[in-house]
Amino acid sequence: MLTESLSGFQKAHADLVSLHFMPNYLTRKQKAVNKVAIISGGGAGHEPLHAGFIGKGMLDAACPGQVFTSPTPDQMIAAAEAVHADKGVLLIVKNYAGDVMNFEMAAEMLPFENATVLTSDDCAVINSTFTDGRRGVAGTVIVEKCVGSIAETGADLASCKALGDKINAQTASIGVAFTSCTVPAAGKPTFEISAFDIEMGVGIHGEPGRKRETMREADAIIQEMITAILTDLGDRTKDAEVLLLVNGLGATPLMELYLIFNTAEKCLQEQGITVARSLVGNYTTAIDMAGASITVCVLDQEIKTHWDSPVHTPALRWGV
Amino acid sequence: MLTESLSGFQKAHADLVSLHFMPNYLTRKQKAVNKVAIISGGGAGHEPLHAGFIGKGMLDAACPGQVFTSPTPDQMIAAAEAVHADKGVLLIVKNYAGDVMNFEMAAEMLPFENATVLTSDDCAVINSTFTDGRRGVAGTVIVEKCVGSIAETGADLASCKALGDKINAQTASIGVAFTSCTVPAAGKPTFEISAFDIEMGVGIHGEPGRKRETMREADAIIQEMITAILTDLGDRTKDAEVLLLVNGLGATPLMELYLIFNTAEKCLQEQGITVARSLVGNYTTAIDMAGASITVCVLDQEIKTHWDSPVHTPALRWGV
Amino acid sequence: MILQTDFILKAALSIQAAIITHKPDIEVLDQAIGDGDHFINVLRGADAIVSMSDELTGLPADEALNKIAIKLLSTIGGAAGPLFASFFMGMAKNIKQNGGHDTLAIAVAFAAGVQALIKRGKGKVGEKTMLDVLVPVAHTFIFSAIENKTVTAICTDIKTAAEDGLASTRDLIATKGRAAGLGERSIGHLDAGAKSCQVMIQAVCNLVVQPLF
Amino acid sequence: MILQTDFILKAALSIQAAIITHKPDIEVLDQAIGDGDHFINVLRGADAIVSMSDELTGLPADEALNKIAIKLLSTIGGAAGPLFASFFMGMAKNIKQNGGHDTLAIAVAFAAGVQALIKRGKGKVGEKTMLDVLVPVAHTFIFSAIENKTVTAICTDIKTAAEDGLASTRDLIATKGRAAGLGERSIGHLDAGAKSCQVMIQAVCNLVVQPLF
Ligand SMILES: Nc1ncnc2c1ncn2[C@@H]1O[C@H](COP(=O)(O)OP(=O)(O)O)[C@@H](O)[C@H]1O
Ligand SMILES: Nc1ncnc2c1ncn2[C@@H]1O[C@H](COP(=O)(O)OP(=O)(O)O)[C@@H](O)[C@H]1O
Ligand SMILES: [Mg+2]
Ligand SMILES: [Mg+2]
Ligand SMILES: [Mg+2]
Ligand SMILES: [Mg+2]
Repeated sequence: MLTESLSGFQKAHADLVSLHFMPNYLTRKQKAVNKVAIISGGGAGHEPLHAGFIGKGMLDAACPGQVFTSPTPDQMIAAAEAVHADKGVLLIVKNYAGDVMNFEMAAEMLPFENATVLTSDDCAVINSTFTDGRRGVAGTVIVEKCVGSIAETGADLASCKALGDKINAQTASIGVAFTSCTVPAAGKPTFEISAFDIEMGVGIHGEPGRKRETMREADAIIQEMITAILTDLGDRTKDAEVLLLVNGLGATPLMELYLIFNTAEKCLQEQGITVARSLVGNYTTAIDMAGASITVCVLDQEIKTHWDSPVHTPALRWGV
Repeated sequence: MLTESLSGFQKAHADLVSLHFMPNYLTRKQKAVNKVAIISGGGAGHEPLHAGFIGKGMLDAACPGQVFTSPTPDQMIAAAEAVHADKGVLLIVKNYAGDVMNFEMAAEMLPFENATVLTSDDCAVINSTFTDGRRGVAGTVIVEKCVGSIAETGADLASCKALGDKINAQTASIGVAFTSCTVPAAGKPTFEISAFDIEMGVGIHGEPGRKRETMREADAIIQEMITAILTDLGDRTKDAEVLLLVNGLGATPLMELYLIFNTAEKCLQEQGITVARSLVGNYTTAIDMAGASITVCVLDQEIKTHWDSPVHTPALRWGV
Repeated sequence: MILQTDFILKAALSIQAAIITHKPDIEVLDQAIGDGDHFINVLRGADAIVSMSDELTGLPADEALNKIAIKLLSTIGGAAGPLFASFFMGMAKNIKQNGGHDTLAIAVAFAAGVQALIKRGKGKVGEKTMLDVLVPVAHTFIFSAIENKTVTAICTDIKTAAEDGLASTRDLIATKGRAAGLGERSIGHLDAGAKSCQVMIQAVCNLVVQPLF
Repeated sequence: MILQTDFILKAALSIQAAIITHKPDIEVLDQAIGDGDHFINVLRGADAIVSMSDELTGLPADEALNKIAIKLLSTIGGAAGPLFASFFMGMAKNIKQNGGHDTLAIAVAFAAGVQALIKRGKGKVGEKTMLDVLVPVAHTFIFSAIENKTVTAICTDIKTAAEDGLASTRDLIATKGRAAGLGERSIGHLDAGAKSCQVMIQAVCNLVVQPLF
């Protein structure tokens, strides 16, 4: 099933991407030269993340794993061999034990200069020294877009990594689920949830979040999410301009995402925060989960420039 | 809820669209001049259709109705007044009794030269003189894209209508549902369906289709859908180049849409048909229904030119 | 009996209440062979008329009916909107001509409304739509009025005609409206629009016979 | 007792069968506090080793273990992939040095595998992971071997240690892996990786005591 889905993806975007099997990885159709190669990857089930972001101005390659399962090091190595262009390889990795370990092993084995940006924008789980740290969720799209942009200018590996790390540090996300997702191989929903409950702080693998709550007014839920995000971002948001990303987790109607956007924007405005850039849609999904995540990224001129620059990928395209 | 969702949509795309209330309609931010004004509309619940297609190269205005309910004539009239530019108004209407009657009454009252393209690409329901005819579904997106493109060239009203009618005549779609959609006001699924059944030929309002079937291999289902489409299109598809659109109905993972695309492309190729253009994603949804539709549009040079031309809307963007 | 705006407003309240009472019956039918919005559409219409009360009070009946038509046209949407709006427009036009000063005149105006609705929807009896209720009701209304029956008897006749018309939709194959796509699968279900019309007609008849206010 | 590739292949078959038998137990745990893929990941690994049978037959044990490690690394993915791969690499390296020619040597090689796994995952006992089974099993294996117990007694000790280690995960708060995000909500559930390790260890012990083939 994964194989066929990848084939369909490649065929539908044959002008943009090439697909390689065994090990599985996807690259830009036209190999880029004279730039840091940007590679990401992760379990399947989050589409369009990551393969949907391959193309000019964003990724050079992506490594898809099994559903909800990190890809394996041989995939990253093969992808890096295919796309590296003598300026080093930057790996963008969502912070999950599995992804981190597999990319780490790949990095250890890579015969090229390389660096890693770990994304950890999910503020649902209060950070603590006892854990692996926060999870990487939809904020990863912003990191991939902007790092992809700076790489396109010929920036060196350190600058690419620095921008990625900076964006990750000033980006926070939180998700909420109304239904579970169903891992195809398991065939039954990952968690049970009544129609009257929500899972606040759900992860993009359907991992339970910070708490199970009774369904309330949408506005109250969104306000709670924005509060969590702003608490997390702290002083950075004072009088700030931000990018507001409302991301569908799979089964949420676009109508509802816009409704969430509307309320979230209002909540931010009430705090004196200006939504200067926005993105609404399904960009980091959890198979067929009904729910959404809200991501706020604090902007500065550098991030704005790289967000606005042309991008031409299957799932994100502008300026070209 | 509709109001807030529309506000959120407008705010998220403030660079592209303006929103007007009472009556509700949306227009391009920058009024276009010297072209036929292209207006569409329909019930909410099919997002991004139609408001997501407002912008350069596509629609001038869209009129959103209540969920699954046609908009009302006052909306079309106000929208037409806002966007007409002395070259007439073309209404693109999906063929449903409600939409047809409301747009018809608007057309009767419009003080401008106007014409209507009725889309009726759904081949699930065998056409017969006893019915209102076929329904308009995802093929509408192709009509809106290409008619929007020709209008941008300064073509007159008759030419715009002619292209729309031509595309509609050589486009066929069919949908399949695995779960029902839930109209928010009703709060419960429109139809009951077991996990082992599919609804073949479902409409985008969750109307039952041609038959309820037991779930089979995905490949067999897709083959049946392609056969229905090709039977409907008849001789036109011989050695043809086509646009293949795989459209999600709301809750279908992108992964699955690409899987469907892969199989559908194979089925077409086996019939000597070349997929020269493709589109995969959620473009004409049915709220939160799990399912997908397949649309095949037979291409010629004119349609290809207008499909490829630059478009800049919230939901479809390329070349700009 | 004379048709007066005061009565129209009372009828709107009765209709609104009846629609709410019959929500489960109506909703489930449009879900079964339509798209599930018919109940909400009709209720939105009834609410709109009720909310016009101040604006309509004191107007001649034909003007009130016309204002209602225009309001419904911009409020209901869907198939029901233009159909009901056309009904009230047709009825208003006829009342304006004939005055609506006796039961037969009212019956004829009702029939004129149904005729306008038929014209808008290009429909006919037997297609499993609201026409399967409205057309026999219009006939019965006129026949019973011609026979000079009492208002109570006329209302009884009308209610029976509406119920029979509604029942007739069960075994029909839909050939108009959204259910037409289903072909034979539409058999066995009542039509949602027919049901809402029957409910509304019954409510108005009950009001005539046994005024609540 | 000497570790031979022939035994490794038989163990792989036993593990594969046991994993399938315990599918319901394992799957439900990763669904409860993880993401539901652990069963499928472990089974994919077991299948991969079984399918290497021809390729491995006749190789020295350390080479076989190394090939298995590399295969698992590119087959399993997720957290389990690098962890199990590291285990087999560590074990292979140790066997290469000490030969694996007696029970204590095998126990030490097992411990070396666990050590490599710990290094890769930066984990420790008490974090509600597979380490809560693997570490006590490694200790028990070595202690029982030092005491010169019979193979049967060693296996009994190991199985008990694995069961106790698994049981200990129930009341722990997860601080490593995906379940760490849940904080206190992870209490009350066994860890999926601990469960799959216990199942695999039990299967291998049973094979040693009562060979099926
Ligand atoms: N052409 C028509 N003529 C008469 N009645 C019609 C026609 N088309 C639809 N109807 C009626 O309208 C009802 C559906 O109304 P509604 O659900 O409000 O609109 P929609 O079908 O657009 O969702 C049907 O049950 C049927 O009675
Ligand atoms: N750092 C770690 N050290 C040891 N074991 C770990 C670590 N992280 C995760 N695990 C184990 O891995 C198991 C989950 O594996 P799996 O479901 O295959 O991967 P993923 O968590 O990526 O979905 C957990 O139940 C836990 O036992
Ligand atoms: Mg996983
Ligand atoms: Mg409707
Ligand atoms: Mg309806
Ligand atoms: Mg897991």
